[in-house]
Amino acid sequence: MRIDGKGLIDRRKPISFRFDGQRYDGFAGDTLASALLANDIRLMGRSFKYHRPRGVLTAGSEEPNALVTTGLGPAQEPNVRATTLELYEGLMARSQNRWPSLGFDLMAVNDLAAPFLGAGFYYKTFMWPKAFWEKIYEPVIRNAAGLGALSGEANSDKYEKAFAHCDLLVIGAGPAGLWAAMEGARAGLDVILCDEDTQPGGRLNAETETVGGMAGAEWAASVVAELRAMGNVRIMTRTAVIGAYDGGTYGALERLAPEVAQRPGAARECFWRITAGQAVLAAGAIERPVAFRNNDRPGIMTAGAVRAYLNRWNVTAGRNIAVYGNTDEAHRSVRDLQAAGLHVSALIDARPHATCDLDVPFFAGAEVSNAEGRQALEAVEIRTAKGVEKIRAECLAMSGGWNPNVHLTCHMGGRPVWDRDIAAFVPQPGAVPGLHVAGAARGVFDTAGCLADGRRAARAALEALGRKAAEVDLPEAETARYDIWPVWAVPGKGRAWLDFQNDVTVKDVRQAAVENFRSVEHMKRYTTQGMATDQGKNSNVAALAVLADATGRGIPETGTTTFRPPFVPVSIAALGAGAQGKGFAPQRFTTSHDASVARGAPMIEAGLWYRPSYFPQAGETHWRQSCDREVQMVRRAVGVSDVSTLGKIDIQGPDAGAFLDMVYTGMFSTLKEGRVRYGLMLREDGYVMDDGTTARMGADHYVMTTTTAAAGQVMRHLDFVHQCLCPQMDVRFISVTEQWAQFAVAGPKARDLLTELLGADQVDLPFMGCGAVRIDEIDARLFRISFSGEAGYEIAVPARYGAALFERLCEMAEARDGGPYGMEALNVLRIEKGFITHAEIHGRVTAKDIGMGGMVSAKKDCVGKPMAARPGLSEDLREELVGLRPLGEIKELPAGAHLFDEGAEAMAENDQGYVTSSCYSPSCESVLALGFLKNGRARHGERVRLVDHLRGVDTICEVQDPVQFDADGGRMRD
Amino acid sequence: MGFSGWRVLKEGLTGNKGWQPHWRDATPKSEYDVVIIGGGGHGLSTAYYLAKNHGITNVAVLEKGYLGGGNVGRNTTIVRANYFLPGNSEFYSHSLKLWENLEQDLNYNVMLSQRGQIMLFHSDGQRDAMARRGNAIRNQGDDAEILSVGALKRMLPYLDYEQTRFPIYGGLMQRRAGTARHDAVAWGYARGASERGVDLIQNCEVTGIDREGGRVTGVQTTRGAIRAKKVAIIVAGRSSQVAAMAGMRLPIESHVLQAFVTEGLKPVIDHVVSFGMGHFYISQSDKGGLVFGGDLDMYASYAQRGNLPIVEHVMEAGMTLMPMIGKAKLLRSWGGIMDMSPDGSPIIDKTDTEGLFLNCGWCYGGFKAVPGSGYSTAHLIATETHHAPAARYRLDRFRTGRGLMDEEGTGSQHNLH
Amino acid sequence: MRITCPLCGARDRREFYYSGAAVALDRPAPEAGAEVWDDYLHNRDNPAGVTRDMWYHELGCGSWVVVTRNTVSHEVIGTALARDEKGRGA
Amino acid sequence: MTELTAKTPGAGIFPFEIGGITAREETPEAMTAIAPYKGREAEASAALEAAHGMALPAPGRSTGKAGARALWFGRDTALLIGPRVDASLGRHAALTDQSDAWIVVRLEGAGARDVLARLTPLDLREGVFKRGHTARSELAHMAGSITRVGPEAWQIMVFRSFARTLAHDLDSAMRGVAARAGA
Repeated sequence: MRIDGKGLIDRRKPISFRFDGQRYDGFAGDTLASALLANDIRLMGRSFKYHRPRGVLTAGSEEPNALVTTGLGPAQEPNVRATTLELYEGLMARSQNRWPSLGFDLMAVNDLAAPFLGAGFYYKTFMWPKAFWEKIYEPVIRNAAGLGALSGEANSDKYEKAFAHCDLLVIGAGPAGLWAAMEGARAGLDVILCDEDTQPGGRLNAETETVGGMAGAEWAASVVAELRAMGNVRIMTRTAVIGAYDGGTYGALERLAPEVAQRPGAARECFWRITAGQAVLAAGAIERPVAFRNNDRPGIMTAGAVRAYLNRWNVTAGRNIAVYGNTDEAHRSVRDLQAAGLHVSALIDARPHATCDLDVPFFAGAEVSNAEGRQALEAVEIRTAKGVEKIRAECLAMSGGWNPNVHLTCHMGGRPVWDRDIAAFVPQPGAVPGLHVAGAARGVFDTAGCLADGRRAARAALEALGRKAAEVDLPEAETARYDIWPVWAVPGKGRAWLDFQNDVTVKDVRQAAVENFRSVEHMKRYTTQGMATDQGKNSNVAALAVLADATGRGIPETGTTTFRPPFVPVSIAALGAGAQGKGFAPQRFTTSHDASVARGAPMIEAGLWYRPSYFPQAGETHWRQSCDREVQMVRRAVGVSDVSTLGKIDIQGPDAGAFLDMVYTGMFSTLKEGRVRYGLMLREDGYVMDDGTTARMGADHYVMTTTTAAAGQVMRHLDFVHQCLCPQMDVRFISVTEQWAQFAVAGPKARDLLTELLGADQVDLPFMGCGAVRIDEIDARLFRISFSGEAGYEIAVPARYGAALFERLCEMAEARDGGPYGMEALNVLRIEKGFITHAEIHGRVTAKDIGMGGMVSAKKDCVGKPMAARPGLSEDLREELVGLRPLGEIKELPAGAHLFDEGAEAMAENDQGYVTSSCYSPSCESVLALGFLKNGRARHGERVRLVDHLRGVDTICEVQDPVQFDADGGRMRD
Repeated sequence: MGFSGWRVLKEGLTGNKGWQPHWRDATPKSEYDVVIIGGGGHGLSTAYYLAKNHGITNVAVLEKGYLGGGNVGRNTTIVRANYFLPGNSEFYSHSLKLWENLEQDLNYNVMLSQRGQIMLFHSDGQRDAMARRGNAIRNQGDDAEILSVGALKRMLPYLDYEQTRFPIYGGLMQRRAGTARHDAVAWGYARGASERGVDLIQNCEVTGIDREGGRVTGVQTTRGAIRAKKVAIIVAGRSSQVAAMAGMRLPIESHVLQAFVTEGLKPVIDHVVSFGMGHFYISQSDKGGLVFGGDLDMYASYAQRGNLPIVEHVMEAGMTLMPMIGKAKLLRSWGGIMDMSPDGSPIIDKTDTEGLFLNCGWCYGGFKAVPGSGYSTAHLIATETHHAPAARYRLDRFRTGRGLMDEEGTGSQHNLH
Repeated sequence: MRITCPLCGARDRREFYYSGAAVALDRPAPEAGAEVWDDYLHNRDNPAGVTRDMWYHELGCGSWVVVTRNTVSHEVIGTALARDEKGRGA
Repeated sequence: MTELTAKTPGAGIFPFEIGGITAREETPEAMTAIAPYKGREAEASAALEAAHGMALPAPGRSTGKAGARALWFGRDTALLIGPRVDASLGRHAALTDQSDAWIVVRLEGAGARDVLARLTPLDLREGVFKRGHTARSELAHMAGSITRVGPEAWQIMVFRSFARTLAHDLDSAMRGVAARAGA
């Protein structure tokens, strides 16, 4: 019900919205919860397990009951807290976890079965018959559990991430936070002030206090205006700091205002990574409910929430309101309610010594023992020294005292400490380096105290930063002492709720203790207390108190409460912003990309790069046709292929040769200028890391190539070897992968093509020779190397000419019955020649395994050589690289198939090896494969059984030398 | 006292007054035949199988905190047997078979849910490597099958098959893989061991390991000295510290692995899905939370918490693979301490000290190994001989290079497995 | 987490690649023997406390940095360029 | 026969303007990595001074001015942007042509810093990252170089092949910033 009063809503801006299909009206400044209360809706949700009818309990992000689903299709968002959901025109919200309707939920039968569904019941049953778990029990449980639902459709909203840096981060813009920010700003710091609410002020927006002679909310607004004007303060509202991380890094989730989020290009949410020199935690406190029979009835709220709805939003959950508390807060509630013209039917103060100066039925030393009304509160039963009596109330404002928001101080393993005076946990000092806690978050509950504490914390931060504090006078504010009489659970029959959403009652915690789940961690895990969406904000301390009582221990002896990030739940889309679709990893495009696409080539991922799979020609309907043609083209005429993605590293300096000797198994210091040598690189553990060719361009100048896949790893490795193993070496290297566009020109007509391009004298290179050349005045590099087994060259030009050169090379090749070839053909060509890729050097093979043991120079040390000598790598019979050809009926040798002795059963004990690469070779007119076989080099000519269970292949093949085409390599040397 | 549906019914009708503690809290005796250091999943299952398979019940499990408070209580609950290298294949195969009868064996519902796990691949090369793995699994006698993109689309309609950065080429599925309720595994083994006479001692930290003439004689603890004929170190996450008490320096580096759970949601993900290329894997718990994780934070740590770069990377992987989870909200994150070994595979072995046994190096494969690890470790302790399925988990393999099990092929750098 | 690169200053952890304990700097002689090499490559003190490890400023300046850190609190105590540490015969 | 015409990394991708912020490709005549050999920093710096009128930059700094600038480009390396490097430096430093290896983008306009805050973890605050300061850092998951060249002007570089990704990420960040105008 909406009442008169000057709250923070804008009555000139009515807003219409829908809840469960029904249209309602509210005002700008409302939350969904306040607007629903204004429309006399008290039933807002259902609980997790028993599907109990629930109303709103709180007015903040800790709300356990009033969770709704908004949006439709891709925009559907489950588990949105009605208490923090800003009302906007056209908002459509739906209740959750009920069927068929919120008012009539068939799953509520669970509530009747409660005796059988106590804590941990599922560990004790559903075991028979065995097969029923996946088929029956589990599906039933899964469907009953869960709250809201995802739509199953891909997210269609924009989210973003950003970084921010400041000297001082202030978390929370209540009195303590505002004043900490003021002190920091006046001292000249870069300040970021975050608050999860739509407007700064904290409790001041919910209370009827005055600060500095103004209404609290007005004072807060005036401070904010002053801070904004200073220029060195960034005020981030709607921004919840969700985690404290190492090195002064904090995570924060910003919800953009609905009107902003609706603009084109705008994000709904932004996840901030904030780095702060120092920080002040002024996150306030959360009021705790009291556990008594049926304390979960709609209409029962925390007293602070009742005042917030009353003072900030001018709404109430009923005309008749009972107030139950154990501090002076209860009296404050009565005062506010009466001032608003509402009827307070009783003030129940748990403190026996309490007195009352208000005109209200007053019960000191009393307790609320039960609540009546199922879908909405009708009356409360109170127990006093005189006995039990019933009092009419549509709303109960209850307060068990306040729990400081210690959450962030737990994120680095800090353990809150028990403060007997306020019957609550307070932060462990210094729990997070550079984080100073102030105000209610530290157990300071009056406004004057919070202001002073904000100053203290800010000055501690200033001192840590070595900065001088400015002289600023504290404003006048109310002081109050906090006199609490701890009340956790009211004794009596029936179920009293601790964790509202997960339906964990006092009984459950006591039962857990009986079953020996006496450690608080065991109790939580056994009962699921604290695992609901409020992460135990409303229930941890009370549950701990009940456990302490059940186990005859004091609260501090029983344990403590702790919290893990995030402080409030954060959408995966915000944390993963930018990654949807292609954004997950950057894309790298070669200079010939557009030309390849124009020629119809399907582009496939090669690491971050894209490379052409094949170049289809008219009439070719299957990739194999294109691939076979391209292979034959290279073998018979000439092919062109962009090999720019291979890593290229320019290495210079007097010690360049010695350095290469250290990182390669072979000798490079002796390589002649103008020559290229194949190199094998080992990891220090003796296994092959990568391979490639390295060219000596000059006396102190080499150019190394790496595989596309390992380019980054090799650069890191070279830096390691240089900086960490031999820093004395005078050598410099830098990646030139992107400087040069490089193309392979391979085939019998390659030399002819390049002669036309460069002139005969420039092409006149020996096999494995290299040199600088010029094409139309452009400095280029020519290497006579081959990965195809044909007479081949690779020509490199500055990348700006890459696109044009590729086109020209293709034209020149086409004029010779050749053309471009793609990855598929490239793969066939190298398999025919037994050349390896990372399919073979997969991290578990030695140089010896691939038949290159002889390439490990005996004359020198190199990375990996000592460990390659381990008996397991050098002496034992290992799987060695072999070629394979089919003999049986079936002409397939699928990669991934395993090898066995002919006639042996295809089982693990008999495993002899496996296939790594496979193709159809037009040159050999046969399927060919490469693989590893135990003692394979000694078994050329043998018949082995090949089995692929997964694809139903079982055949016989012949073991061969890996090089199955042009064994003597004559074609390369021509 | 047995657990059953009837029992739950009977207790429910009589006010649930008859339930008893699931295990005894014992006070340490002065001497045991076997002392197990570590009351986590592996320690508790070792104690259980010592009692059940070998009749050795004069056993104490010493836990410095609370039972199951280590990695068994902070993982992503995945159970599978899809390793491909000799040594791992037979071990995890055996462990999965034990899982399949665990509830009946323990009379405790650990909610093993064989919902199937799918490992996606994103290139021809990855398909070939996955086929090699799948065939190795089949050679071992376990189930594996290759799923086409078409089959995947029917099974996992919510993956982004059009726009995702690394296109989905298919998946390798193991139908017998799935999830289990992690805490219940520890509690079930604790109950089973306790019922067979094993002493479970919580809040009892080992501060020293006593040795005489190359033989172990007992341990020093915060609750006094305890003599023992045999001692087993089963403290993944603290292996290096405890082993150091016996003068050992292990091939272990401790790393933090974060895991995540969202708010409860109605059923939407029915399998375990692994996106190796993005270091992302996910399943949905019976309570409705999406349970997922990714790669290590990558720096040595005992803090049991991580930092944002990996958090973000995991969420980014989720968004490119299955953008329908965007509006699910991360509820809680936590970190476990991983014993990272130089080949990514564990160690179950004797040590140079007679009577002292070592079980460590589980990297992040520890949870699914709980039954098999306990079974094989109990066998080793009781018989002094290696149990066949775990016979290759030797400590000296790194020195000799014999029988290394580097499934990732990333080499001896501890954090790359 | 922030790591102070001796050349670039304090940077976010995400710019760095981590490779393990700083014993990596002390590569044994090739003929040092199996035990020594096993120790170098595999065995670790792995302290729960202060340790020295290797970080590569991969998205930054390309320096290998030796970081002195606490593995329990994640406090970074000091950093130095690997080549300087090496120079000191570390 | 196709002419060997040059194509810049950003051709057909840049420039674009969103919300008053512009992203424009710059095409210096040459870019050369200068990596002084062991203990030869002083000689290399002197030679650079003599040939091009600027010293080798200290870490995180740049020397010279628009048109001829030397950026600190990482460990032991400076990048000379603009003039073709004088061969005399080759006596003291490894010289490597990088003219074609990078896309160079000038990001300019009020709010440019907010755009960069969406791409890099660098602290670019007014008082911290001043004009002439430069850094190697992450740019939207890519290894990049960022230099402040004016009050609201920044030069950012990533490897040539990343040009489209850079444009995409800039576009998204620029739209996000523009949409907040006045909010």
